[in-house]
Amino acid sequence: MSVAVVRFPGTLDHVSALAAVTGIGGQAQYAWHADDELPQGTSAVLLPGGFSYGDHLRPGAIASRSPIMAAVRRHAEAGGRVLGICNGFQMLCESGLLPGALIDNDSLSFICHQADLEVVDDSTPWTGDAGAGDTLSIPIKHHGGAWFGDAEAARVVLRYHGENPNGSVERVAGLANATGNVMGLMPHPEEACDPLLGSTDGRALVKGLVA
Amino acid sequence: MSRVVITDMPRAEVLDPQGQAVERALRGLGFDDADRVRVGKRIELDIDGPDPEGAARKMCDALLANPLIEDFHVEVV
Amino acid sequence: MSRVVITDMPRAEVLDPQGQAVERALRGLGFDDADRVRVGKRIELDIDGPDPEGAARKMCDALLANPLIEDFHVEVV
Amino acid sequence: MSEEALHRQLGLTDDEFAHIPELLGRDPNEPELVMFSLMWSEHCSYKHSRKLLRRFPVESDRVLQGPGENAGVIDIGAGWGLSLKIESHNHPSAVEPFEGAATGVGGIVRDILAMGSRPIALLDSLRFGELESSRSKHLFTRAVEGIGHYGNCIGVPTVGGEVSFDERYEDSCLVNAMCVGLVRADRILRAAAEGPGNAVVLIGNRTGRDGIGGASVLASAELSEDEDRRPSVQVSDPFTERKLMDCCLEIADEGLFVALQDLGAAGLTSSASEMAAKGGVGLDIDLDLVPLRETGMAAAEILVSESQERMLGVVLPRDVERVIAICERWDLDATRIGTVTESPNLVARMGGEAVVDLPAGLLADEAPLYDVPVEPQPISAPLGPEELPSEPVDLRATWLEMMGRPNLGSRRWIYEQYDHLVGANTVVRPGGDAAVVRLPDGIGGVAITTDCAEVHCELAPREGGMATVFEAARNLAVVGARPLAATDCLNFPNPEKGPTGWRLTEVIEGMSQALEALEVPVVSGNVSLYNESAARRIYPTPVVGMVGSVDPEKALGHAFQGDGDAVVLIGYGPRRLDGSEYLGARGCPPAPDVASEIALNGLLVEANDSGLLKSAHDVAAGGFAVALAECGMPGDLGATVELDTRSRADEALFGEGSGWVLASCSSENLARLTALAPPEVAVRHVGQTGGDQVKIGLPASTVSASVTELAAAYEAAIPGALNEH
Ligand SMILES: Nc1ncnc2c1ncn2[C@@H]1O[C@H](COP(=O)(O)OP(=O)(O)O)[C@@H](O)[C@H]1O
Ligand SMILES: [Mg+2]
Repeated sequence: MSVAVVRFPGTLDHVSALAAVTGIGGQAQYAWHADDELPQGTSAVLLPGGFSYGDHLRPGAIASRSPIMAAVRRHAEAGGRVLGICNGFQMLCESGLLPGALIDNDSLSFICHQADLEVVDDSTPWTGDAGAGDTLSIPIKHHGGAWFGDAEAARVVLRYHGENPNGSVERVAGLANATGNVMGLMPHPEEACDPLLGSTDGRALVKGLVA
Repeated sequence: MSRVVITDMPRAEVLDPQGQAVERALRGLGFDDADRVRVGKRIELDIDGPDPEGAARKMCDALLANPLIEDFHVEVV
Repeated sequence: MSRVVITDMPRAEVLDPQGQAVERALRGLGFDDADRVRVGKRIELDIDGPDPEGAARKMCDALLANPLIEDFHVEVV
Repeated sequence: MSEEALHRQLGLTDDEFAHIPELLGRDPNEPELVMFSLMWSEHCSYKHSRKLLRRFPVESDRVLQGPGENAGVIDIGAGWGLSLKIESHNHPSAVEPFEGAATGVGGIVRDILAMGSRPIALLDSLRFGELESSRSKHLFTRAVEGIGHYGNCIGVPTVGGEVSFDERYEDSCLVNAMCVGLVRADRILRAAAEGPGNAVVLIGNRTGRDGIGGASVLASAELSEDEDRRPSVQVSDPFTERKLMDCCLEIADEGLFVALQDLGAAGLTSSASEMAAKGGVGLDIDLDLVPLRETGMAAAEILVSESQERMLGVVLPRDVERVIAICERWDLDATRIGTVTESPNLVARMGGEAVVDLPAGLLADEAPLYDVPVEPQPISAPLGPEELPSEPVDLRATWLEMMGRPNLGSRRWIYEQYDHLVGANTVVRPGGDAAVVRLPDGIGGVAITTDCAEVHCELAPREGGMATVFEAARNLAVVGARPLAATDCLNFPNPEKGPTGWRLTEVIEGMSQALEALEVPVVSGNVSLYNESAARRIYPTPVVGMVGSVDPEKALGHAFQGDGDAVVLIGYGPRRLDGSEYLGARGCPPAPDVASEIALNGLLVEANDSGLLKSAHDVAAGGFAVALAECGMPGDLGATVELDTRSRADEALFGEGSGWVLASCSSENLARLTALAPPEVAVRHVGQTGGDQVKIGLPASTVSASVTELAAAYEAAIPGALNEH
């Protein structure tokens, strides 16, 4: 039973993502984009952040067509859990596993700062003990993080609290598929798992992979 | 072998932050007569084979365009 | 009022990392016949006035194109 | 085109040109002449500064690698080394700020990578003209975007830096980038080629006509309008750089590199000749094997192309296949282009013929060295009372105006465009003094800063050099760190003209004295000369990057932590308006005092180790009033302080001195903190934290502003300057 942390060329956050999983007592191992299968014993999949393929064409576009993503799709369709963080979220939208698309921030600038996220839907496995209306403090760091799509039809799990940092429709920060087993978000929970870094609110999301 | 041009523009209902920013910047520079600016992509490539246009369409479907947010157009030059 | 299309491509001698990445990705998806991929920008806008082409060129010089690394082309449609 | 004309066009003097046949025993052919011109350029040979750089202290028992390699390495214990290096990319950034700054980051990262180190942090030190100028606005915004683009995309956090704006940089902006990396002390890689018969492998991007003669020729002459000098611009490719990092570190992990070197200025010419010269061997390279992006490239073009994102490795013949396989796994081109040879010659072949064949050492080590004119210049005197402007009537308005100056206001607009968190190790984030990055395996943390007191260096170069070093050390001390090593980037005008040569010498002397006192060795550095135009000469700008060790659990921030803590002013010496941000580059700022600086830093680190401090922040540009506001704003906490002073009010509020720090501690710890103070340093309890106002009581008046309005001015400083036309 272990979380597969998938690496693509240009993936940046695999080390911190893996550490976040092991930090809450989970097991994790890397998977490689060019492989056709997830590693033996994979119980959940984490698509970490970064600039896979340099964000060329559209962020996540090239990675979402990698061989490993067919295996991720099979895993998701069989009900397995998948968490996409930042670039991983972009891949999930590009591959159609989550609805909508992520376009450039309305500022057209990269933004990096701590953000407050409001829990909108507390019924997925991804927000732990937090209830609807609670806020989580988790950093955001992205250039193309504005979610575009039909927010009414989507299962929105997290919304930016206060000012909209990037122009996302309905301030969407993260959402799940209808069955709740696939979750994507632009903020970086793996960087909010250690009190030394200022917040441990990210653990709830990481726990969704091992619960 | 043919040179193929694929244009890929944000769909009308999609926010186009880049287009908006360019429009604002142009106005700021005194180009008050610029309006409805959209910024998209232009991809040029050589395609070898009997049906370059068909091949290009397949590439768009497989990778180059995201139909949720972009309209694409293929032209063989 | 005219609709003007500006195309802005990386200059031939300049590295085009995006084109390079797209080319590799297309090959990876089995499109072996794609070659010499370049990715640039396409800007569409309305220009009001007697000389839309001239105005567009001015906009390119002032803002839209970076002549050090890009070649641009203006067309009134 | 005559040969004569060619060598001059290439930037060689007649004397230098005449010296080549003496060394070579024959006339150089054309590609060789091009190679000499680049390798003997200021940028590659340091011909006007090399002698002066010998002054820097470079030794300590912690130095694993001093100056002379791609980066320096310092022992940080537990079997690990920390690599560091700073470098300028000033001229390319002036031509195309986005790509120039981005490729500057790429270049410094490859220097760290060449040591076999994993890059863990980036910093940027920037200087531009005033933001009223639209050109400076453009250069600044695009350079910041370029730095962010590159650093963000390669996943190395940009954790700090500095920026200031002054008319002196209007024509010659400065873009310096620093990188810090981590390497196992027994796995440090070096550039010296070894082992005749070993293979030379080129890894990374294909070679095009990028920046031919660019960085080196361009960076060695004053920037003119001369279009011909403009190289074809290098476009940054951070995606390839990230693959290069992952791939080279994987190869290094398997122990497959005999030597490694990045391709920077002068491309293959400099990397090959330096690798050969350092190893006392030769390299035989077949240019037909170099993967090209363009057709019809001449031998000289291939040899000097500055295409980015390339590394040159030496590997054992039996490992070549394995190395290439690892590169393929990373979608990177890797090609065996040559062989290490016994002879000391660098040989380049094309079409089977040797088009270049000359001793590598002539290129790498035999450039002529020059002395710079060092005619001593008078140093300005401190301003007398009659030379100062009259005191402002409304001190509060002046304070708020100062808070909103681009030189003093918040840098948030910059660092929020940089991913300063990637890697999940940034313990002290940008916005205060030094950044603190946690190291892996529980081996501690590193504090990193860049600093420069350029106005001080202009007014009194020796003291300015000292002040620069001490400011860097103090920025480490306020986060609780002990300094370990320094790297420096000497940005100066033309050393052959005016007082620059003397200033360069004096600045280096001052820096060296301070470094010696701190026992901090310089392990790497870079020099950028000729930063002047017909109209303007930059200030002497010797940017110092310094690293220190700190327990990340104890790292201190600059922000006040709660109500009712004691506010303490710690330091020595006067604070004056001379050379301050308030007054400008006039007069003579107070000189640092070596013993007091050491005592101050010692006190801060000791007090923090003993858990006595809640926050600390150095009093730098803008003086006491600006520093106090900076401590209050992050936690939205006011303070009430009294300054018992005989100075005029504006001097007490905005005067700048050398060693002053604003700290806070619980009232219970105040007595212990005071008792720790050595005789050289005063510890003054000046007030308490709390409330929503920052109130400064002076003998004759009280100045007060709310944290909210101070923050509004502070946060609007850069965005405001950029938006107004
Ligand atoms: N160009 C920059 N890039 C990144 N961070 C910066 C830059 N300029 C300033 N900073 C950060 O902003 C903070 C304040 O900068 P500065 O006022 O220059 O500090 P100091 O007075 O300590 O030298 C520091 O954390 C610094 O690292
Ligand atoms: Mg400071």
